[in-house]
Amino acid sequence: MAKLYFFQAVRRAIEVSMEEDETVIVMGEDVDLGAFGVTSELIGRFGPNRIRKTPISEAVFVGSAVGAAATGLRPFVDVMFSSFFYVAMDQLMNQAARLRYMSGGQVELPIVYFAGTGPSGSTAAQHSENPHALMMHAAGLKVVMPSTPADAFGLMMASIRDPNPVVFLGDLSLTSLRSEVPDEPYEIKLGTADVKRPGEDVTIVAIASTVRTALDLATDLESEGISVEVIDPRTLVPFDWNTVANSVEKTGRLVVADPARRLCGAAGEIIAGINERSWSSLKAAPQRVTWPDVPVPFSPPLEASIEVTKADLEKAVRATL
Amino acid sequence: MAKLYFFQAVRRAIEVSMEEDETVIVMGEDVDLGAFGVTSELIGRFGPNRIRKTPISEAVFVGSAVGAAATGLRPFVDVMFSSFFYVAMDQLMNQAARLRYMSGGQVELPIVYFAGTGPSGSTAAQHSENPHALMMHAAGLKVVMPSTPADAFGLMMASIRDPNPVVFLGDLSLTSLRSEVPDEPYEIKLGTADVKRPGEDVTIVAIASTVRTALDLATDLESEGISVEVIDPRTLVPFDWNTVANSVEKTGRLVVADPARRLCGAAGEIIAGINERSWSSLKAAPQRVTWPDVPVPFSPPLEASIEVTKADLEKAVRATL
Amino acid sequence: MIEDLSSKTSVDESTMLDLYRQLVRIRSFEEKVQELHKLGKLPGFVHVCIGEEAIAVGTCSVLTTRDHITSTHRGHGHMIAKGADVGRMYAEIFGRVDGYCRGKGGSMHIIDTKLGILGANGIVGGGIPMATGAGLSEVVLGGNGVSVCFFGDGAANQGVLFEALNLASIWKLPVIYICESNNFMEYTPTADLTAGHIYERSIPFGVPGIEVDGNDVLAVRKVVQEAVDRARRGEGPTLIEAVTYRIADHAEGESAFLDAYRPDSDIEQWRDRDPISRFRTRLLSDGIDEGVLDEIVQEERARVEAGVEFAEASPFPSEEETLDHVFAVRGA
Amino acid sequence: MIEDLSSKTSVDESTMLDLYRQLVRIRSFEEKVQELHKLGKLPGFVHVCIGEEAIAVGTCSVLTTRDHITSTHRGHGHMIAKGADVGRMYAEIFGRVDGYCRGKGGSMHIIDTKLGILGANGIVGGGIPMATGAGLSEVVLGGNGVSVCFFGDGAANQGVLFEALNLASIWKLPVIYICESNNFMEYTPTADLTAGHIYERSIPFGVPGIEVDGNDVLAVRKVVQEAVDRARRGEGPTLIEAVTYRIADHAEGESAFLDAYRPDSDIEQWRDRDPISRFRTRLLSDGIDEGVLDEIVQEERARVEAGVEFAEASPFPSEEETLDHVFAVRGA
Ligand SMILES: Cc1ncc(C[n+]2csc(CCOP(=O)(O)OP(=O)(O)O)c2C)c(N)n1
Ligand SMILES: Cc1ncc(C[n+]2csc(CCOP(=O)(O)OP(=O)(O)O)c2C)c(N)n1
Ligand SMILES: [Mg+2]
Ligand SMILES: [Mg+2]
Repeated sequence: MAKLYFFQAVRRAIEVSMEEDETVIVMGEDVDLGAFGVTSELIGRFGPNRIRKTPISEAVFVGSAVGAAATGLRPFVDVMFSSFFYVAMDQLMNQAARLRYMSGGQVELPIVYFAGTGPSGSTAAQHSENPHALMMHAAGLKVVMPSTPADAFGLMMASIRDPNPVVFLGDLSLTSLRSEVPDEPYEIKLGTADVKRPGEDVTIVAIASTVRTALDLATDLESEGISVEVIDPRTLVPFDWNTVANSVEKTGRLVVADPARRLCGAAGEIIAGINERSWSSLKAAPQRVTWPDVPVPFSPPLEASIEVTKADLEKAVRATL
Repeated sequence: MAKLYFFQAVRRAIEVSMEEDETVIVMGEDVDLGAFGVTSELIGRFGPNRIRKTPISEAVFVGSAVGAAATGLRPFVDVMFSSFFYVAMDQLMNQAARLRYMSGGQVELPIVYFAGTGPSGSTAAQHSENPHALMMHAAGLKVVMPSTPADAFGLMMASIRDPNPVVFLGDLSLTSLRSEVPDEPYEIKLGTADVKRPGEDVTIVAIASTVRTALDLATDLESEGISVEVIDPRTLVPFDWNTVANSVEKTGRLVVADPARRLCGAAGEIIAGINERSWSSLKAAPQRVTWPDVPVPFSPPLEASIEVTKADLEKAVRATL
Repeated sequence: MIEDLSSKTSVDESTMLDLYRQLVRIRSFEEKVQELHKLGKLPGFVHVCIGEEAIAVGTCSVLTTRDHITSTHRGHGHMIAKGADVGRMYAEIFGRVDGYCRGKGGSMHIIDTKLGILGANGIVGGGIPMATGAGLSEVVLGGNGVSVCFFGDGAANQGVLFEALNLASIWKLPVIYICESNNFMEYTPTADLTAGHIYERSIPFGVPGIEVDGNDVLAVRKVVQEAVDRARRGEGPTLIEAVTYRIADHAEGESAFLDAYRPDSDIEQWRDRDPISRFRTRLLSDGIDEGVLDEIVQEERARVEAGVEFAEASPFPSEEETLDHVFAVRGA
Repeated sequence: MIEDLSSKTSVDESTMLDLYRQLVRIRSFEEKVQELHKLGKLPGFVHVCIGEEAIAVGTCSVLTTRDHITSTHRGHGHMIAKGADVGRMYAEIFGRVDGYCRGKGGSMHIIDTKLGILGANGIVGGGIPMATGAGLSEVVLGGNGVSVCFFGDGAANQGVLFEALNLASIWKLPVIYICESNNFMEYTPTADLTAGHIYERSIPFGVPGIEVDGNDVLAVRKVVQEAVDRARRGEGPTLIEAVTYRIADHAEGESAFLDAYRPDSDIEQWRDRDPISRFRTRLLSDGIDEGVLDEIVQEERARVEAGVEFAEASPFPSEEETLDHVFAVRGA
């Protein structure tokens, strides 16, 4: 078992997938290097026919993946920063997410749209989006957003093998996270949440980088005798409602941490969904901890101020007790 | 007081605004006619300098409005069908919604992005979106979605006068709705909900076309002695939380009707927001009535099956009682 | 002036008759669509290609089912020319379960992957990247197929076309971009809002740009054949502007809410250049018996009638299908 | 071969010295940025324009503050040439409250509407529509200003450029599209993924496409002046490809995680064509005293030092500002 950085784990899953399936190709800007290293050096191994550097033309390469996938390839598309999805949004929302449905189920579209996502140190408003809520609302896109290298590996394996367009968002604040990843290839089924820490008193559903924050907090609160269960949904579409509902039915308390804006975000969705499923178990108002509804500011203290912090999360947990 | 169709009321507001302010211009495809008549015949009156027919190039004309607004114009941009926003999404999300914030408040961007929205009779998956949730999540866009001709007029007046980008969505299922609009120009402040019908037992927050459905249901239920309050938020950003929270604190019961997909939609948001504000008043689990999470199908019975019906709404209301 | 290629083209008689049959099939199909629309039988938007059939037919006559096409909102002709069954097409347009997409797509979204039809498209320009991607598959997988991207003159102002021309050029993709230059984008003459000539727009990318008489089925066939040959030889993409005219309304039923936006004389003038009558005249002057042609017309009209019957007999999909087909199930 | 325009250009001495001063100011600014980045003092991404200064300076030397520009992620030079104060620029890059955007934008988003700077842009190609819209304002309001859109050679493959060329052509917008053709898009030679010549891409739209030596400040000034004159006369847009070379890294600090992706010899070769030394040589050969030039260099270096001091003395914005500036308040 080797320790891998988060994006190294992603890279390894791509490499393994390219070995096992010749139809897997990589497209994107500078993918010989790979903005976050997820495709670096693959070109030496798989050659320029399968590792395709694209011009800066997101709409056409995001859309080409649809045509390519419908005709025999399994494209892994590196969109680089998730903010750039907007440039290709028609191709993602009106085409990739629609073609199978509109065709009455004729086509499979095995595509992974990968991007680094979220603030990564004052990259400002056009390089810091966390657009997963938009993708969740689309209908037709699976959405994956892991929190550990081991999950990233297993989920990327499953994403590449999935017959549908999968938006795989790699939280850039996990870049420096390094932890063990089993040597033998494995996959993690899309739609399975992971209880990162079992607990009895409060359920925290935490997305991507906020999982670590939640785990930290859980450790802190343990000493006070507050037992926190931390659930990482890992995939947002499909969403593992059962695991979350079961937990809330046990704890009666729900806090959702989401590194994204609030209005119509994933946190609100999870709360509304649990309201529907587990209302009678709820002992207190579910809380959400998110960014405020602002673009991501550049200045370091301002950028820091929008983040989901342990203190915010603690306040939310206490509000449920 | 004349009776106007929904889109006639929109048109009148544009006409009045163009008269009162020379910097108001219209841009879009075939705007001499106007897909839904909102700009029809204005070209005869205001000429081709102010009524600008564009090529089919959504990205550039949506984005040009930003540059034009920053330099002295107040563009009214007709995007035609709201599905087409995706084609211009970078310009909307990364530019229009960001420029003011990124500039530290230097610019005002008085732009109205108008589109017809929602299913309008088997127009299928690429002409039937209701993308308001995405716009709500953006931060930097105001979002207006009225339910009556009179509201449409007053809100369009306010939208054109607003110093910010406003996405104004005209629900196409209101096309045949015709009702009284006061003759004298007036505006309705963005961010003010309207209690369309006062009631005591249950609050229905209904968006756009679902307002009529909710009012119908309220009439039906009256005979049973169930008193329903129907609130139309009218603008989704800014959202009039007070009016909704006050109502829920009175009724203790909340149902949200939203003609849009469920996951990360406006309905979930309103429920999460009211949970936060009025938890202790809630006597039952808030319910939402939305489309299922599917693209909009073409076939008439399938298209009908996704809609928010009175029966769905009634079921939800009864679930809260 | 566009060169007269038709006179220079020799094609064997059975192919000639097949081209005629295809033209007539599409025309009959579309006229029936108009009729059905007037009767209020068709849901949603319907755009017919009357007067533009030669482009679909000439193009698809040099393709095999292994080759792919993407199409537009005005796509019936492309589908039929690519081999689609008129009955299943009507069923789709009616929203019935025997339609190509089980009624989920409708007129603007007919898809049949088995025939290489990757889909009509409701987004103007939306299919351009998809066609480009189908070309990419050929290159990566070492296939010999080509991909044909039909788009309108209005779509020629969507940026994605230029991105595609660049990408197809540098990757030498076997894609033929065919602009159906029918003078209009909705209710506006394309030339009013379109700088220069569309067929020249590929030149800076090193992609041949060719103008052809889109109402001459043999001329279209010839230039597309050349482009397909180039593509199959690995020499990359071609842009073809096929000049035609939209005789029909933009969308059926538009006159209910629109005043006339073009002189009737324009329409009449183009009726004189109707691709089907022109081709018929050519066939007759080639010595083909009028009876043979009339029989084709009868057969195709009958086919269309039978198609409508098939469609009307088909049920709507059951409501449960609304929830199907969002995602494919792995291994299913 | 690009024509040598510089020798044909005559400009008065004070303008010449001003051009030199601007060039030196930008270079000094950027070298300082590199230094500050190495010291770990700069948050976020920083892209400098060393070696490309002549394009910004030549262009902005013929503009007034009434004219607008849009810029790119590599925009410091454009801002300075358009009149931005180096102190407020550093403050922005440091994320301080005295920055042009109160620290909210940073290096990739410097904006000053009073100077006609509509903004740098973090989205490659993102500013192209905005510049086009500023041109539209001139036409609609009957102004006499022009709008200049700087973009990179990598951005020349974004579809929105072509949409803009078409729109600006049909509406005769006073927009000058200036491509800083610096050979690279990030770590890839642009030519590897770009078909044909960028400056020719406007030709099909009837928009003049001009290639110019981007390392020759007088040549740039001359062709931009001509384009601006045409624009002010109502004759519409121009595309200019200013050929230069990115001497600097794509982004500061990249060598920490990247191997070399270009031969040092290329960089050396282009250093020999450095726009500032070339212009200095020209000034000296025109008989300008070396001491005058040295004094300019001293002054500009001092300005930069003072700018950094100003910036470092400026506080960060208070946390409450995070919530400000999402929406403008009407009548405020
Ligand atoms: C992105 C987008 N913008 C606008 C429309 C509305 N629309 C439908 S067809 C059409 C005109 C298309 O013109 P052209 O491409 O020439 O095709 P034609 O109808 O002439 O065959 C327009 C503007 C659309 N469907 N998609
Ligand atoms: C839409 C978009 N795609 C990709 C990027 C990432 N990116 C930043 S700079 C750059 C290269 C731009 O090249 P060019 O336009 O030539 O400008 P240069 O850096 O050479 O000045 C890329 C790909 C981006 N910022 N925006
Ligand atoms: Mg057309
Ligand atoms: Mg470059």
